[in-house]
Amino acid sequence: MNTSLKLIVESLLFAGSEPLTPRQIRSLLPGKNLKEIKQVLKELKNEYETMKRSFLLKEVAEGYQFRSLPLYRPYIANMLSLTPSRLSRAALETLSIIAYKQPIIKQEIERLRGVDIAGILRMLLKKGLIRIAGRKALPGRPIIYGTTGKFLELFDLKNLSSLPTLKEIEELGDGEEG
Amino acid sequence: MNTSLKLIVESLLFAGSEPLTPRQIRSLLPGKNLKEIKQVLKELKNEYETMKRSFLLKEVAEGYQFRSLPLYRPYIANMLSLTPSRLSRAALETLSIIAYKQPIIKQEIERLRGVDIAGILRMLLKKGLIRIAGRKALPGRPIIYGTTGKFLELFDLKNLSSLPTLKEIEELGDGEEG
Amino acid sequence: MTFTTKLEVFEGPLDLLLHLIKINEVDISDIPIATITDQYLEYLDLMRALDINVAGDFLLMASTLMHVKSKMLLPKQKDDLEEIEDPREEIVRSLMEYMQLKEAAQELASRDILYRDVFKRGIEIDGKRGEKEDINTAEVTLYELMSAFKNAIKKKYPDIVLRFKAEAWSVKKKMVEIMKRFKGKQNLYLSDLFSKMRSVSEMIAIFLALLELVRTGSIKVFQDKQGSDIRLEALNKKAYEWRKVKGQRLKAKGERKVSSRQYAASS
Repeated sequence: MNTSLKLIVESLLFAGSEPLTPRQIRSLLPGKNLKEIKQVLKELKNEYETMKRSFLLKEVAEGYQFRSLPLYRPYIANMLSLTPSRLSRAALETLSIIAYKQPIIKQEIERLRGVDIAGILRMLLKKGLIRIAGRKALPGRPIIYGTTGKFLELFDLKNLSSLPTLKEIEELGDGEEG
Repeated sequence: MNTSLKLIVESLLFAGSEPLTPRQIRSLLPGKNLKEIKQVLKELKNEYETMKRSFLLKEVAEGYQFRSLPLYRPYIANMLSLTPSRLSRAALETLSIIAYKQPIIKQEIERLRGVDIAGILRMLLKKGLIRIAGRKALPGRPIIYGTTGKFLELFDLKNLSSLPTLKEIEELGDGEEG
Repeated sequence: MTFTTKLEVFEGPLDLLLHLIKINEVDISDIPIATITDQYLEYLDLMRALDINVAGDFLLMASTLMHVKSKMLLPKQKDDLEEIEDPREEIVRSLMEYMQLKEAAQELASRDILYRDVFKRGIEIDGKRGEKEDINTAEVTLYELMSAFKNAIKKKYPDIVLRFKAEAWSVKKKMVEIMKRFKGKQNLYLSDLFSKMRSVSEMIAIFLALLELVRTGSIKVFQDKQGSDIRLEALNKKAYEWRKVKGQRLKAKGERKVSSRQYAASS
């Protein structure tokens, strides 16, 4: 009986991200009283101490939370720092304009997006998603941008001609089916 | 020695929430080889099975991930106040056609289902469950669709070949409805 | 109103066919096509009577069923009896395939689905997660790139309507087109109308146009011999020579029912 309560509480701690207080847990389990819950939390805490895993059930901020042991911090920190970089919506929009309209000059992208994009261009260049593809025979010889092989790789494209056309985008319909 | 590698790997799996492939783990642990990592992953998986906790280490989407047992669903769902976005029957049918017949073009899916599916494809693309996997060498170069890693993750599949085999249909009326 | 609760909603024509086969308790490899076709058409009528929109896919299957039914009535040649393919074969094959995939779908639905049955570790925040608006490059999809482009264009040119046309083919235009093809002749054959490679939606539009023309008495359909091509005869060509079909909503419901019946009766 208590075993099952213990595992229920454990599952909540497992799936939640914030520390859970006994009160919060009780509110999720009608019919259980605070004493029982505090009891199984203590049991759980002891069990994990005995098991000697890479994490423990810790009492923090009035509640309980699974936390990894400090010993493993460097590995975890390394993993978190390597989590893939992110693109902002603005960057993705700029990238899509370059993909669809290349070869294209900065002024033309800015005309389409209506904002200054120097910073975004620099970031996309740095990430290796776009490249300088030459200069246009116009006054001032503006730089022409295009996408890179890494761009194709990121979007799992064989080549640029496999990029779906606007018409195909439309033909996908407008379904908001559940 | 291996105990410590095992616990390092465990700490990574426990601290992250996405499935980690043996390759990803190796890239975080210089000096370790793939075989060792696969070995400790198997050991960990077995250990958690034996320990009978509220969660297990599962093989999904080509990697490993800690997941709660279905038994605890009501409590966790309640805590996260999740209203699971359910896939409609039409969406699920379309998705399974893509899963089993991929790479597949829209016309073929429509032939199999007997109905127009444009809106559904868009929704599945939006949810990241299917992807545009290229174009077919046919007139008009139609777009090919396939499933994603997220599809595998969502449906608790190790990889595409672990999809249950299609049953031979011989007789109708054996209660396949429901 | 109690009626509507009894009316099952079917995902498509194959779903409906399967249901009919099931309630009739017939063998899928030996479908009594006449019975099933009649019930199928009755069901479509019922849907219309209840104001349920009958999608083109259902009508296309209706025409296939009627075609198979007419073929079944054709006397078989004795000498090459072995070689004659059962006209039902194609329907049976698609039904079997459909059943198989339907079952696969059910099996998928019964798995331990993430966020429904099982859960992963809660994500610890500590500012490690980027803004919600940002997209993880590991997960960015081609679809998102496409959508981004569409958004960008839309922002700049809100007037460019990137419309999602539900109906690529206008039934009215097809009616005019069909009538135009009668120019200089009295008869046309059904196979002429479908001779070119066409999309399913266009074929449906042509088919609906045909039904509408029969209904309005502009053409009549004949079948000279069982199993032969359907012959179309223009009765009211003039009307289409000077009048661009205008306004005149295509009325469904009862009237449409009559037209499909006429077609059935004459085939």
